[in-house]
Formats: sequence, structure tokens, C-alpha cells
Amino acid sequence: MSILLILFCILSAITLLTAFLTVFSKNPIHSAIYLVICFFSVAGHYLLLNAQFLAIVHVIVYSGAIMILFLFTIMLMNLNKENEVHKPRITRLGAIVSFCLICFVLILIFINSKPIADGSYDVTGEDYQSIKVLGKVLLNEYMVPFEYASILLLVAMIGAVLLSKKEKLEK
Amino acid sequence: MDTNLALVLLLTPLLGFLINVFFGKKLGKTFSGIVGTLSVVVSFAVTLYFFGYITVAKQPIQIILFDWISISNFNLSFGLLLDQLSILWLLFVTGIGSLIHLYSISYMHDDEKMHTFFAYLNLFVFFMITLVIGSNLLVMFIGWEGVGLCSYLLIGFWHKNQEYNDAAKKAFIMNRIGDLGLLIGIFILGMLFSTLDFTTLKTAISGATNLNSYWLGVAAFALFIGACGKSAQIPLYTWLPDAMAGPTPVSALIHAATMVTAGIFMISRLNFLFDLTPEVQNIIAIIGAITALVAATIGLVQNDIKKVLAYSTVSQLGLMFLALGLGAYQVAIFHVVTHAFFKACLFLGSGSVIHALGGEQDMRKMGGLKKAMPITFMTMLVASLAIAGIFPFAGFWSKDEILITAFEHNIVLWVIGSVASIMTAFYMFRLMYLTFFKEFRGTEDQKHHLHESPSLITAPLIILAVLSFIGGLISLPKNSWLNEYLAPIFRKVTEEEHTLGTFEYGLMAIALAGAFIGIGIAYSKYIKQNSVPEEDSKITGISKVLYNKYYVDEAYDVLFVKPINALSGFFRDYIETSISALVFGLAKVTNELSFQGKKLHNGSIGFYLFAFVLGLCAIISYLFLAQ
Amino acid sequence: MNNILNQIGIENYIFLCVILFCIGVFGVLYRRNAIIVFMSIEIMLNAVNLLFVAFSTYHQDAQGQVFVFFSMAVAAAEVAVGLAILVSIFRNSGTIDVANLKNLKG
Amino acid sequence: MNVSLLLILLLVGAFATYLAGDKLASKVALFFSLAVLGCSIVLLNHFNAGENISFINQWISQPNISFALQADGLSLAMLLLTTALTPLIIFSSFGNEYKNAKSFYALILFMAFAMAGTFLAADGLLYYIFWELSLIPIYFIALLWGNGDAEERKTAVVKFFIYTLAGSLFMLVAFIYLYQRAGSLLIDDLYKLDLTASEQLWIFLAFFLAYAIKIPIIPFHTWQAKVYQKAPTVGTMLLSGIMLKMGLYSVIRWQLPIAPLAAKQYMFVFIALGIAGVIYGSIVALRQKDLKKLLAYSSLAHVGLIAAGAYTLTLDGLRGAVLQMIAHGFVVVGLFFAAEIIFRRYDTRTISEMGGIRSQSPKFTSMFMILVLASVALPSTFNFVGEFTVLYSLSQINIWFAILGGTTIILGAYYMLKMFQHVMLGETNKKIFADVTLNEGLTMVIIVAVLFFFGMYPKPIIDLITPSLENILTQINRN
Repeated sequence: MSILLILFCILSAITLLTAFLTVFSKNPIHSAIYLVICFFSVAGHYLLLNAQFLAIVHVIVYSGAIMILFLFTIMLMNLNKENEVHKPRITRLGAIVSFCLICFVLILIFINSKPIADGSYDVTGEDYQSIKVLGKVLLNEYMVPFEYASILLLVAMIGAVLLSKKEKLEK
Repeated sequence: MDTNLALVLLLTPLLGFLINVFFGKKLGKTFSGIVGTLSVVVSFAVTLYFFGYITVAKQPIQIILFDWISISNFNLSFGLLLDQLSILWLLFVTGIGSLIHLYSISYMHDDEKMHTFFAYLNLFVFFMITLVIGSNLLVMFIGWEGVGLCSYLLIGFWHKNQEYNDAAKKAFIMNRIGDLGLLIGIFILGMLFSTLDFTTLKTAISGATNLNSYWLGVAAFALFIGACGKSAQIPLYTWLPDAMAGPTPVSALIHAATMVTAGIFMISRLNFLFDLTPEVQNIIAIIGAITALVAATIGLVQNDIKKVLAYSTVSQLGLMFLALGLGAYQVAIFHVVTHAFFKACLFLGSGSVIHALGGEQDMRKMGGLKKAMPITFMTMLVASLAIAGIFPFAGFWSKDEILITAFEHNIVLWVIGSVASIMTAFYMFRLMYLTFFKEFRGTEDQKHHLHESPSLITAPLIILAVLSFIGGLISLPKNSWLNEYLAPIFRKVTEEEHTLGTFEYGLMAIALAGAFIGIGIAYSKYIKQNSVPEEDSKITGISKVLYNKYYVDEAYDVLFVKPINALSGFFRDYIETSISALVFGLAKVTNELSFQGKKLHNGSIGFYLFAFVLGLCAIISYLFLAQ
Repeated sequence: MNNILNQIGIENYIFLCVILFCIGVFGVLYRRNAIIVFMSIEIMLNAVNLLFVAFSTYHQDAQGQVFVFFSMAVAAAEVAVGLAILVSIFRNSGTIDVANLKNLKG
Repeated sequence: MNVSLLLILLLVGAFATYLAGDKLASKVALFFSLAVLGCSIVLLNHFNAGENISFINQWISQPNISFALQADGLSLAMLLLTTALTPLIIFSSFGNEYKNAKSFYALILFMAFAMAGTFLAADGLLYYIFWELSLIPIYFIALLWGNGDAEERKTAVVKFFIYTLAGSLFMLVAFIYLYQRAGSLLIDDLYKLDLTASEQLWIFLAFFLAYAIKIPIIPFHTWQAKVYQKAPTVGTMLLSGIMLKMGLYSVIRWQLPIAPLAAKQYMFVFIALGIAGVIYGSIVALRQKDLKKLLAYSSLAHVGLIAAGAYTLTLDGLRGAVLQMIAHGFVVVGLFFAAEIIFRRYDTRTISEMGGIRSQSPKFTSMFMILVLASVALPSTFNFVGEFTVLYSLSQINIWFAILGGTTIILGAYYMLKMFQHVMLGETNKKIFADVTLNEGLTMVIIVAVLFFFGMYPKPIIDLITPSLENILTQINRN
């Protein structure tokens, strides 16, 4: 058992646990904090896979921007109370059923599919995930989607502003 | 020339009809009557011309006017055929028709719709001529249905009375049942021989070697059903007594002398077909004999003067069918002719009586009219003697020939025919005694108004009485003009029927004796014992059954009319609604499904997502696991 | 160069991602709080992103990572707009309980 | 000069009528319908002279759809029926006042346009479009100008609309399938298709559903009586006089030649259905209380016989069916008009409230009588020619069919005479029955004259339709 595998196991445990806690904790603030931890562990996975740039971006975007947004929202709404009524039993049962079902189906597919890995993986030796390479791919091949993404973000920003603005006519 | 004359013959009654329909009111009563009568008289005159022509030339005249209907395997043209048979029929149709038109001028003078009456009569004559001179079965069928229509119109002439309308409707529908049979017969003949033309049909049938006797028999039987409907044979006879709802001249013309003989005409016309189907001939003979007997028994107890005559007509028609069934077409036709004379005379006479009594038809309220109406009495007496078969009146000769023929074939048929004849003699003289003898039983008011009818009424009576007297001359046993005249139409008769031996004389004597017995019984009962038929409510026993016509009408009502109406109600109320409900049910199911489906859209995002997950799983499993 | 997957194995990543994804699904279905539901969605997105990166490594190809960028951009936009919607819903109806948001009911 | 002119004229007429305003609408409509009648007679002359009056033009290249109007004897006969009945129907409505008359008359002309198109179209899609197009005007006519309770009327009319539409959709499916196979929907290409027996059966059934609902053949008839009762008389005339014939015409033109094997194999079933319709319709008609409903069921019986004739696949059957279609078109229009004439005076359609009209208006009675007689196929009326031919063809298939189908002769006489007796005869009615007006009389006289003329001399029509029917018959018997 290599160190990497141990590391992977620890990270995975953190990821799953925090994800689970996110879903389960009653207080939204706690959920948000667990989610941050979860994101960090995912970033750790990225680092493990040697995708440093992505890891950094992930931390900035998710742990930074998105989670802050979440926390702000929660606080804005004053939701840090554990006032959530539990769903009826049937709904919870449904949630558990679908959880198991989708888990089962996906894993079954994976097991059923051709064994893709026999333990040996190709190593081309080529650089494929340095910032330089990524930048080239992103701005050559994916130029147009990239621009679209920027437009999307702009539109989302405008939309968010517009939506959260208080309507004056309401008076 | 012949074509034009034939058209004149055919179309003058139609012209008379049109004039009376469109200008009848303006013409006035008398004038519209004259127009109606003249148009038939013209036809009669033309018929006389053709009669003269055919007796000399002996060649039938065939005229094709235009193409009518196309059928895949043959064309039907609108053609006319004037041969011995049709001209004979034309003679008495237009001849008696003229007389009855003449009679009607006076008889119907008080009716406000006299022009309509004459229009219908003319239309009837037109259709009757079409029936008789049509050169193929379908043209004959035009006339066949047309006379049925006119009969409908005339029975329901007094249309304010719904009972009369019912009678008219009944007549039309009963006729139509027969017509369906006739049509089926026509179809089969068309299929078998690819022609409906009488002349070609005759050559086709007589020339054919391997005939399909089964289909031929079916065709003949179907045609016979048609004849049953029109000529009021069992089981389709019940309309004829009801048809007496029409004005009396109509009863005389349509329901005694002409239309009801159409069935006999048709069978005689197709004699070559019926000759080949002995089974059907047997059926015809049996049905004819039974009809003769049954109708005669009913006639014994009827009290309505016209009903007695109606049943007598049915009975006589039965005798004619008996003759037809035995293959003795000439004999049947002979009886048709003599019957036309004396029955028309009887009907017109009864009309005269009814006229004098102001519409009274019940014989129980007549009596003693002999003195008041001598001419009517005398003429009716002659006709009654004729129908009873007293020597030497016309009926004697014709009826006797039928009975002799029957005797030669089957003694049972002869017995039935003879019994029917005795009964005929009885009920006819019952009628005479009740109407003309003893004291008048009507109201005082009627008694004051008793009078002999005007000459326009009596003149036709006299002519017809004379004809009833001498009509037998056309076919005397030794030297039959009629048989000779009709010889080209029928297959050569090989039987030894005209050898007059003691045997035949014996039969004649028996028949004559029978007639006298019938008259004698009537005499002893109504003159000697002076009895008058009882009130309706007091009639009991067999006579009640007879008086109610064996309850055949009621039976038909229960067997056919009521079930069909019940079925109609059932269809209307249940089947219709249930089919409709089925369709609406389909709509309801869709509606209900969508309503239930609506509930799925309960707005709960969780539920949507759950469904989404399930769907996703299903799709993924299908895509990846199904192989 | 050494491939990290030689030591960890792609299967482990797949199992991890599947479970993570399923937790996300579970969260969406289980919770009534819209914010938590949102977070669960983010978890699902992350699971997918992680799988992208793992396969990017597996195939030695940058495209997978590029896709993760886009997915992040979309996620960011989605969160921004989604939270804005939530805020306005909260403002209008005073709750963000998804069980109460049944205006779509047919 | 070709047949597209007729369609254009009808369409222009519809617009012109709408623009003419309420006061002039009826007259403009009459003018245009007469112009179309004249035009179609001219076309008929051209056709008889051997000219080609068809019109075929590529319409959509992908998919391959043509604007094909093909006029042969059969189409022309049906076209003439349409163009002759339309002015008659418009003329008959002159005695009524309609609100929003311009739309009313425009819809009538538009409907005539659609129906004429259906009779002419030789391309499947075009035919389908015209077929469905004809449904729209009658829907509005029945819904907006109908009589009786508005809610009930709506139910009946919507049922009719959805029912027929649903049936037609199956036809569309069949056409799509045929297009897949043939790559074109031109009728000649469809005739050439070699379909297997099972394919033919499905296509036959799909067509049958559409036509059986339209004709209607039992048990698909339940829309009929109610709609006839609720629609304004003009609508009823259009429906029964022409629109039903669309279904019957389509059976002959489309269904039988495209799927002849199925037609042959299941001939007995469909003949039996037709004949069941005859008997059922006649019996149900016996005890109807509403005059228009009674006529509706009589119509059911008659079209059942026509359908049975068409399904015999013999020349006689087809010819008889077409003749009977035309004859029935005129008779039924006449009968419904008679019902309308009574309604104008008595303000009722219930038979029990009528009676005794004969003493009040002998003229009307005579014409009504003639129509009744024509309806029961008295020889020398046009209906007899058709009915005789159809029954003859049935007897060629099986004599029992002829006997059972022939019961229409008896039952038809029964219910029609019963109706006549209760409507026209009996004691003079207390209500006043004004004598027929000039335009009522004229309409009736024209109908009666047509019936008698062709009853005695049907040769022109027989000569017109026979060649095209023989063509269709060779198509049916091609394999």
C-alpha cells in the first residue's frame, strides 16, 4: 500500500464524510462549513492527480466565491436556525431508495463494463496539464466556448443583480 | 306509327294526371272528371286498335324507347311489348277503367278533392299500363310499384282519418314485402340469363339445355312472393280487406279488377319459367287453394258489404292462383277477365248502395232496397249469379274450368275449390238477401232519401252486368276463342281438357249443384228464418274467430309489427345510447387519465426529482445493462 | 513519468465519485431547505468534475481538465443566479422550504 | 382551362361574400355558387370533348408533394353534385335570417371549396388537407348557427369534430406509411405500390376508420343524429348531402384501389357492416320523435347500402354506389329542406306536434310525398336506379346480402310512410301553415325534377362515371 493510496483513502474519507454531514446537519451554517471542507478535500484530490492549476482554481471558485455566496445568503435570510421540519417518512424513504438505486445502478454499470484498467496505465510522458498547455488548449481549441462562458458569467451576474434587487413597485 | 300510338296509349293517362294535378282546381269538378275519363277512354280506343291489329297480324309489337339502366352484364332499356297477353290485359284495364272513371264522375261529385281523385286514378291507369306493356321485368316493376303507390294514395284518399292512412300504409308495406321478393327474382334471373327482357328471356330459358334448376326454382319462388303481395295471397293478403277504406270506385278498379291481378299477369308473363319449376307450381296451387278457402270462410260472416266483397276477391284470386299453379294459365286468365266484370259490377253496385245510404256500409242496417234501387239490384243480382257460378253466367264457365283442371290434377284441390265455391255462393247471396230483401233496417232519415242512383252510375253497372252475363262466351269449353288467342304466349297445352265427356258434364253438374246449395242455405237462413247477423259483441264461437279474420292481423301485429317497434325502441334507448356511451366513455377515460396524470404534477420538486432519478436509472440501465 | 493511477487505480476514483454523486442526489431528495439542496447540487457537480480530472489523467489528455473549467464557470453562474432566485423567493414567500414551493402544481 | 379554376372561384367567392357585408352576402354567395356550377358544366363539356382538364404541379419538393387535381368521370360527377347542391342549399336558406350572415355564407362557400378539393385531389397530402379543411367550416356553422340548447349543441358538435378528426389521423398515418414506401403520394404512384397482404390490411383499416366515421358506418355513427339535429338545416344539408359522400367517394377512390387484397379478403365483413347499418338505421328510425333525427337515421341506412355496394368490388356495386350517392345527395337535401319548411311555420321539429299539413298545403305535401317516395326508391326516381344497381351487385356476391339489404325497401317504406302519415296527414292542424313561398317551391321543384329526370334517364351520369370506375376496377384487380 503506497503512501499515495493511503493519502487517497484519507482524502476520500474526508470528502465523503463531509459531504454526508453537509446533507445531514440541521444547521445550514454547519452544512456550509462542512461543504467547504469537502471542497478542500476535492482540491486535495486534484493535487493528488497532479492538476495543480485546477486545484487552485477550485479552491478560489468553490471554497472562496461560491461558499462565501452561500454563507452570505444563509445569513441574509437568517437561516441559521435549526427550524427545518422533517420531511414525511415516505419522502425520506424515497430519498434513500433513490440513493441506493442510483448507487447500485452506476456501480453495476461500472462492474459490468469492460475492465478498462488492468493495473497498467499509459504514460506518454507528454506534458498535458501544465498551465501552459491548458492555456493553449483553452484558447485555441476551446476559444469559442471560452468566450461563451464569459458571456454566461456576465449574464449570470446581471441576472443575479436583477433578481435580488428589491422591486420598487411593490410598495 | 305503332310507336306513336303506343306512346299515346301510355301517356294519355299521364297527361290526364298532370292536367288534373296542375289545373284540376281551375277546371272544376265536372270538367276534371271528364278530362280524367277521356284520357282513359283514349287509351281504350288505342287498345282496341291494337287489339284489332294483333288478332289479324298475330305478331307482337316491340318498341324500345331509350336506354335506361346499365348493369355490367346487360343493358336495360325502357321498352314496350304489345302482345296478345298485354293487349288482353289492356283491354279490360282501360275498358273497365273507363267505366269506373265514368261512374266516379257522379260518385265522387260531392267530394271537394275530386280533381285529386281523378288525378290519382289516371296515374293508376298509367302505371297499370306500364306494368302491362313493359317489355322487361324492370319496366314492369315501375308499373308494379307505381300501382302500389296509387293504391296507397287512393286508400288514404280521405287522409284526415288516420285509420284509413294506416290501411294505406299497410297496403303499401305489404306490397313492398312482395316487391322485395320480385326484385330478388329479378336479380336471380338477371344473373342467370343476363337479360330481363321477356322475349329474350323466353328464348334463353326455352333454348337453354343445362339449366340450374335450383336457382331457377328460387327465382320462381321469389317472383311468386311478389305475386302474393300484389295479388293478396296468403300470407300477404291482409292488406286487401283493409284497403276497402278507399272510395268504392277505387275498390272496384284497383282492388278487384286490375291491380290485384298483376300477380297473375306476371306469372302468366313468365309462364315459361314457372313451367320449368314444378315444385314452385305446386306451392302456388296449394297457396291458391288455401287462400280461396280461408278467405271464403272469413267472407261468410262479414257484415261490412265491402269487406264481404274484398274477401270474395281474395278467395277468387286464390282460385286463379290455383289454376296458375296447375299450369292452366288460360283458365286463370279467363277467370281474371270474368272476375273483373262481375267483381267490378258488384263493387260499383255496392258503391251505389252506399251512396244511396249516405255512407252506410253495414249490411245489418240495410235491407229491402230492391224496390228503391231496381237497376242496382238487377245488375248486382246478375253479377252475384255470375260469381256464384250459375249457368250460363260468365263465372260459371271460368270457375268450372278451374275446378275441372283441379280435379284432373288432384282431387283434394278440387274439393277445396268446390267448398270455396259453395261458400262463395252462400255469402254472395247472404249479401244480396241482407241488402235488397225484407224490410229496410236503417234510420228513418235514410229511408226518406233512398233513391236509385243517377244514370252515370247505373250505366256502367248495366254494361258490366251485361258483360258478366255474356263474358263466358270468350272461352266456351268446346270452342275457346281465348285459348286460341293466347296460344302464342303459352306452351302448347297437350292435355285433353276440351274433350267434353260425361265426366266433365258430371263435374259441371256437381259445381252447379254446389252453387245452388250455397244459395239455398242463404235463402233458408235469411229469407225463411228472416235472421239478421248479430251485433259485434254477441258473436261467439267459430263465427267470432271468422268474424275477426282468424286473428291474423292481430297475429301479424304481435309477430312482426310489435317486435320491430319494440326493437326500434330498444335500439333507440339502449343500443344507441350504449354505443354513444362507449364513444363518450373513451373520451371520459382519456379525461380521467389526464386528470390522474395531473395529480403527478403535484408541484413537489422532491417528487419530480425522485421521478427523474428513477427515469435516469431506467434509461441508464436500458442503455448499458440491457445488452 | 510516473502515472499516479498506477498506485491508486481509476476504479477507486469511480467508486468515490459515484458515492459522492449519490450523496448529492440523496441530499437533494432528502432535504427541504433549498440552500442545502443547492449545496447537494454542488456536491454532485464536484463529483463529476473529479471524475473528469481522473479520466483526464487516465487518458493523459488536457481536454478533461478544460471541461472542468467550463463546468466551474457554469456552476458559478448557476449559483449566482440560483441564490438570487432563492433570495427573491424568500423575500416573496418568507420561506425556502421546497415543500412549500408548489406553484408548479398541475 | 382546368379544374383549379373552380377551386379558385370558390375561394374568391368565399372572400367576396365575407367582404360583401351582411346584407348582400347571401346574394353574392348564390352568384358565386351559380358561377361555379356554370363553370363546372363548361368543364364537363371540355372533359367530354376529350380535353385534359387536370392540373398537376410540383408543390413541395422535399417531401415530394404535388398540387395535383385530377378530374376523371368519377371526380367530375361528385364535383357536379357539390357545385349543384351548393347553390341549391344557399338558395334554400333565403327564407331564414342569420346573424352575421357574411361569415355564414362565406363558410358555406369555403366548405364547398374544401369538398370540391377533396373530390379533385390526386395527391395524398393535398387530399388530406382538403379533407380536414372541410371539417372546419361545418364545425363553426353547426356551433354558431345551430339550434337548441347551446351547451348540448356544443357537446354534439365537439364530439363530431374530435371523432372525425381522430378517425382521419389514422388515415394520415396510413399516408405517411405509404409515402415511406412509394416516395410520393400521387395517387397513380400509390396504385402502383406492391404492398404485402398484411400491410394492405393495416392501411385498409386505417382508411376504414377515417371513412367509417365520416360516412358513417355503424358502429361509428353516434355523432350523426345529434349533429344533424343540432346543426342549422343548411349545415345538415351540407353534411348529409355532400360531406358524407366524401367518405364514400374516398372508399372508391383511395381505399379500395390502394389496398385491394385486404378489400377482397375482408369483403364480407365490410359488406355485412354496411348492411347491418341498413337494417339498424331503418329500425332505429322507426321510433324517432324528432324529424331531423329520423332523417339522420334514414340517411344512415342509405349510406350503409351505398357502402355495401362499394365494398362488393364489382362494377355494378361501384356504379350503383356512385349513382345512389348522387341521388341520395339530392333526396336528403330535399327532405331536410322540407323539415326546415315545416320548422319555419310550426317552430318545431317534433313529429308528434305536426300533422294535418296536407289539408293546409297540398302543394308542399305533394313535393314532400315525392321526396319520401324517392327516398324509398320508387322506380322512376333516381334513387331506384342506384338502389337497384347496388342490390343487384349484392345479389351477385350472395343472395342473402341482397335480401337483407333489400329489407330497406320494406323498412324504409315503413318508417318513411309512418313519418309522412304523422307529419302530413290526419286532421287539419290548428296551427297555421302558410303555403310554400316561391323560393321554397322552386328549390323543391328543382330537386324533384332532377330526381325524376335522372330516374328515367340516368344514362348521362352512367356514361360519365363508368370509364373511371372501370379504371379503378382494373386497379383493384391488378394482382
